[in-house]
Amino acid sequence: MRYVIVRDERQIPIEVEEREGGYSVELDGKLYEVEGAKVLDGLYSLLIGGESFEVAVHSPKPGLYDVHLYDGMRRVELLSPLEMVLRAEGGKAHAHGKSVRAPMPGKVVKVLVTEGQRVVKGQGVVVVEAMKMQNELQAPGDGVVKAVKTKEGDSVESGAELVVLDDEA
Amino acid sequence: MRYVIVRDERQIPIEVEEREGGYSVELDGKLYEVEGAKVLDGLYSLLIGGESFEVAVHSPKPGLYDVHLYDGMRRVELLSPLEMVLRAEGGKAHAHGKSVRAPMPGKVVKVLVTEGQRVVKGQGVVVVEAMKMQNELQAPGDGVVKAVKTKEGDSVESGAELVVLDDEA
Amino acid sequence: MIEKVLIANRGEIAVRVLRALKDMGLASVAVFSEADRAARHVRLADEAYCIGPAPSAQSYLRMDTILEVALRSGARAIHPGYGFLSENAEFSRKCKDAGIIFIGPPASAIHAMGEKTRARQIMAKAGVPVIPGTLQPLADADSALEAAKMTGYPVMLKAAAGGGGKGMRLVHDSTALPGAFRDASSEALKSFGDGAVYLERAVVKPRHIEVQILADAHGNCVYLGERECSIQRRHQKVVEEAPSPFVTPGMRRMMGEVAVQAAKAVGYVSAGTIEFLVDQSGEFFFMEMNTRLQVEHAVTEMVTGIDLVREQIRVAEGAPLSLRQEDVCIRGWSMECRIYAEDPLQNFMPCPGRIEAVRLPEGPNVRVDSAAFTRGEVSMYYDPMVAKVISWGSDRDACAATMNRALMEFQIVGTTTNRDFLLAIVDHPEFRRGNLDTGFIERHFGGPSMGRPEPSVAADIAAAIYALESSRRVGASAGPVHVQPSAWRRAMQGRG
Amino acid sequence: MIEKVLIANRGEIAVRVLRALKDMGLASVAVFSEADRAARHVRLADEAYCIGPAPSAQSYLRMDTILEVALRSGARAIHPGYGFLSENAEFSRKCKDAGIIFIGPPASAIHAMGEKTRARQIMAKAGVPVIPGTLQPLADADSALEAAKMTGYPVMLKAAAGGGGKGMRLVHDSTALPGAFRDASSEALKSFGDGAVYLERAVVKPRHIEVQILADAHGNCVYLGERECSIQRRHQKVVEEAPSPFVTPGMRRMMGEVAVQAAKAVGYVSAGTIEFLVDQSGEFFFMEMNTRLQVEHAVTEMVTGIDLVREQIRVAEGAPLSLRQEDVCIRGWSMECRIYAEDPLQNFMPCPGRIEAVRLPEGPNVRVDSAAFTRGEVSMYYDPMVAKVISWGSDRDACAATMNRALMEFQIVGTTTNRDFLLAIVDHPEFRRGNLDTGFIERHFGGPSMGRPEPSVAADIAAAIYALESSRRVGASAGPVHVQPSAWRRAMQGRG
Repeated sequence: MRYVIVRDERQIPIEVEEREGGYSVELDGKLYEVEGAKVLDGLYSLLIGGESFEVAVHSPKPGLYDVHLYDGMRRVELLSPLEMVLRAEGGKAHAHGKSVRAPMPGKVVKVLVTEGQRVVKGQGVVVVEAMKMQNELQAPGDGVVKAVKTKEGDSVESGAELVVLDDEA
Repeated sequence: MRYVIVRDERQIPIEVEEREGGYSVELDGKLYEVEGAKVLDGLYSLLIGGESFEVAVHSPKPGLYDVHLYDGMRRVELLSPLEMVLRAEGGKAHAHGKSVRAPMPGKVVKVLVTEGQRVVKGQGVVVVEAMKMQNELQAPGDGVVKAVKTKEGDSVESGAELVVLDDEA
Repeated sequence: MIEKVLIANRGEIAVRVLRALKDMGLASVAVFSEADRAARHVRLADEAYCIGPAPSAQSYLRMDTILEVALRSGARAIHPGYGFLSENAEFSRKCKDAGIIFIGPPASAIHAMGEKTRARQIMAKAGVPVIPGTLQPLADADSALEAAKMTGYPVMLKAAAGGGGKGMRLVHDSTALPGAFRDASSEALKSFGDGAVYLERAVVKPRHIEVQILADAHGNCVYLGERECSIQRRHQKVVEEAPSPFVTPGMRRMMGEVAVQAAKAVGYVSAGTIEFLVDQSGEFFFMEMNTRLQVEHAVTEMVTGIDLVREQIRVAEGAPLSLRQEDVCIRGWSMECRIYAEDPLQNFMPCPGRIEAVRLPEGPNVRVDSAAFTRGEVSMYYDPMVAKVISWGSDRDACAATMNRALMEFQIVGTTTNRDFLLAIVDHPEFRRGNLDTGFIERHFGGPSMGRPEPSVAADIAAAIYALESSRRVGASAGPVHVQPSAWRRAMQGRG
Repeated sequence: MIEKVLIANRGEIAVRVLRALKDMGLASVAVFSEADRAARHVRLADEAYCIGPAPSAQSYLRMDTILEVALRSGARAIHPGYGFLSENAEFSRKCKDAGIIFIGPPASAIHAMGEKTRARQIMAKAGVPVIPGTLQPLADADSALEAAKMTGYPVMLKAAAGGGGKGMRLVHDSTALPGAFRDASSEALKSFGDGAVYLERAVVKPRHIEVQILADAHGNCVYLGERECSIQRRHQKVVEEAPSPFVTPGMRRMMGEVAVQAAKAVGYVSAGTIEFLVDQSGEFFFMEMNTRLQVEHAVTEMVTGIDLVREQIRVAEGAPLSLRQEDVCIRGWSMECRIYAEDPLQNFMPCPGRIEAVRLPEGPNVRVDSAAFTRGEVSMYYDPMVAKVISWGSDRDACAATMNRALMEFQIVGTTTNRDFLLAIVDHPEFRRGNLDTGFIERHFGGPSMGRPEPSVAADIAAAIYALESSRRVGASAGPVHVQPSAWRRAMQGRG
């Protein structure tokens, strides 16, 4: 099965084939023989050239995989050919209008931008309070504020769209 | 739903009805209001009149439930009406012929009885070795050895019938 | 004699207190909000009662409801843990009035230490060194400028009623002071309903070092050594250790004796902590006293062998301390890392939600105090701390190495945690050298967020294998799916 | 300098050694049989290689295969754990020949202590008290009768090559001796391929107390206090503790010095244990020396703060001991319970099979060394011990109470364990009083099996609820299914 790993704007091809005792994996042109054992759902023991890895994998959403290794968690964006297509279409829309969404349920304590305002990537646009902590949501990229869909004091659900940005055409 | 708990030859009726926030349980004529919360499959938090119980339940085979409490594990034999019927039929056969089976895979190191021999409940009939330990299998009740289906040196699977006993009619 | 104790708390501290009760053979009563019906502390207790909806104000802060449960269940005493009602003088008083033992200091001591400027006045009178500054809340920006002239810059503005860094401002010169004063005051008003702000000299590159004390109702008071708590983020402790790599035996005795002096000045009883700000020369100043058990109390237990909760309960019964100062001896080293459900890659945003799986570290010299469990919720209503990982070693290096091992074994799947951030701190050469101050994290992990980890071939491969499996719907099966009879032969290849 | 170590073992001890390596910053190589592909020690190691099929003789006992893996992976040293190759002089020698450091004593010391009668001769010469008996294997039943006249009854027949109780017989009078001799000899032949049997005076109501020693290659040797191991079933240790409630400081010093004497008599290096049989008067006799790490080494670590595996590795590198005798101090008390997959209600029958779920105890003063995991297998090919639960307390009562708490929290679902049996032992009044001897279990838990537990209303109700749920096929859903908004109101009822 062929997949693509998306990392830093790059697309890295990865192909995995099951074989007796494990998998043959070709990653970015390099071949790996992997002895794999499943401990339980999402928990694997991998032996790659004798090196031992315990990996716990969880997919928070399609195409995203949180891979927990002893030395740290890696968030891997890995897409099947089908997901690539969907992503490409979604991508267009996305490219023409980024929006800032609430990453968790909470209360809007401050709106830092107004419609028409120019913002740069990483600039704070809204401050949301949850779990007794204030968190500044930042602009995903440069652009102009197209719409502000919230106000101070609002209680917002996770994923709620708060501010809509427009790329500078 | 009505069940019967079989304990020491006794049959204890137990009826459980789900209700908002938990269950109403009538056990042996006594009524219990139970606040129940499921933590995950087989793991429950029960509040019975304010008393808190954490219980892990596992069913090794139909009608048998291993219930793990902090203070110890209880093996509860609990049957639905259907299972009662099945058991009743099986029971007859059972009553007329007990047999000693291998509780685990292992090697028969000694056969302690011969056909026709009279045995009493708890008497050793076969010694099986597994995990570097020898274990004496005992007669489930008084009776006469009807058939010996194994010999020293045999490797036996879990559940294999080793000795058949006959009740003294 | 106390035979049954109600724990007026939740989370890891409720679990930790429950374990102490079991170790003492005492019966336990838990209280829980509707969000905590399936929580660990509910399941571990002998009895458990729901006291209201999820928001703390409607459950864990409801004094009367909690007292009613205590009376109805026949609990003779209440342990408040930390946070919630633990430093609430009114609750301590209400317990007394209801004939229930509050496992903590008398209301008077809580009150005396509760308001910072008052506390500083009392300490100054008692001869405890305090940071030069105004002992009174400042009337306005001008009086702030006045005071700053006296203390000298840089100065720190602090909310009188505050805590946790809210209403605090560091000011380097007089031009910035008026604006900072207004900000601090309004933030204080917003956070604590009290805009009072005071000012003191800011100690440069300070260490946060605190002393654990234990006092009984008979006038006995001992110190159990110090804890180094300089590793902080936004004034929140992240990594703590005992002893402090900075403190010499002589300094330990001095700080300890001053801490006892401070406790006695307010007629303190039970376990308490005196927090000091320590400058690079070793001069130390009283900051505040926490009149309760600390989150980080475990590191003191690890090096002294003393169970602080057990001592709290004994003392609350009126028993004299079971030990004298000369019985206290420090063995080895201990560290604590606080695991928070927050995302270091996204400005440490809290990550409430469902925990899919938890694996806690085990083995020698590791202790975990936690209330996290597989399929448990990290609720948005409460503190996002999900576990405390505590390590011990015969010396500081061994202790840090064991903490590294423990963090590596620690795993929470489903919600993001700061585990990797903690790992980076513990492995940082400056941390290993013991070069700590409250600016450590900002200096070495500059900026709000932490850098993305290096990609890992194993991780990429694992993701692909997982994706492949999911696409085949084999998710349900469990147990090893691949065991290779030929593997050992393969292992034997190339022996030539 | 050792930088990479191969662990020639499996199960909890392989995991425990792995953790020590991580704590020391050393690389680790695991070996595994096909049955252990998904085992904890494989997953925790930096490298792992399969060395053969499940049966030990084809995997964990294959010296050459293991040495090949060591050489190929570049491991400078091998830690044998306990069991398997740990007391195999030939393997120790083979390692040396291959230029690999065997983390344990020299072959000569293993050899000297390996054969019991030889060991007793050496010890007797060295002035170590031994039980009166034949130092030579007995030719026949008649010479046994001769010898018994000399030692006096009761006498114990023992297999010369034996261990773990195989080939042992207690004989009370001369009439029973000949038959017992034949049984013991044939059992010895069957178990060890050597029918040699010797005889000694049986000590009545003996305690099994052993002394931990640590020796380096420079002639330094210290004792780390004793372990009380009298709680045994079929000569298998079940519960151990340190220190022994029977041993006074004076006796501790005497036993310790004798132990050091014994170790030096065979040029011992590394960690080792001298087992003594102690009679009710306090007189102690050398039984045997275990030239390896013991299963129960953890309780010594808990009270001394010394990591025995770390010391083993340091010493194997040729380093001198990091401590002198006067540095060794015992703090508090520690106990260990061995969790076996066996059914106390069915004559302690081993229970191999799939573990559905594991929950290990946590919190203060509890340590667990285990290789068990959810969905793991208890293999019929290996020892049925699945975990060691270790507790610490400031005194023996506190330690026992914490062990009770830890066992209560310990849970393995799917396969039966002896947990409840251990709980019954730890809670037994005679155990709490410290009245221990090797007959404890037989005396207080007479007969092979243990009594059935009292029925529990909660258990009956839980079974019914589980049955109801299963019948409804809601099994798949997870998380709290019932949370009652009205519960807190209900909790408030009857306040009058």
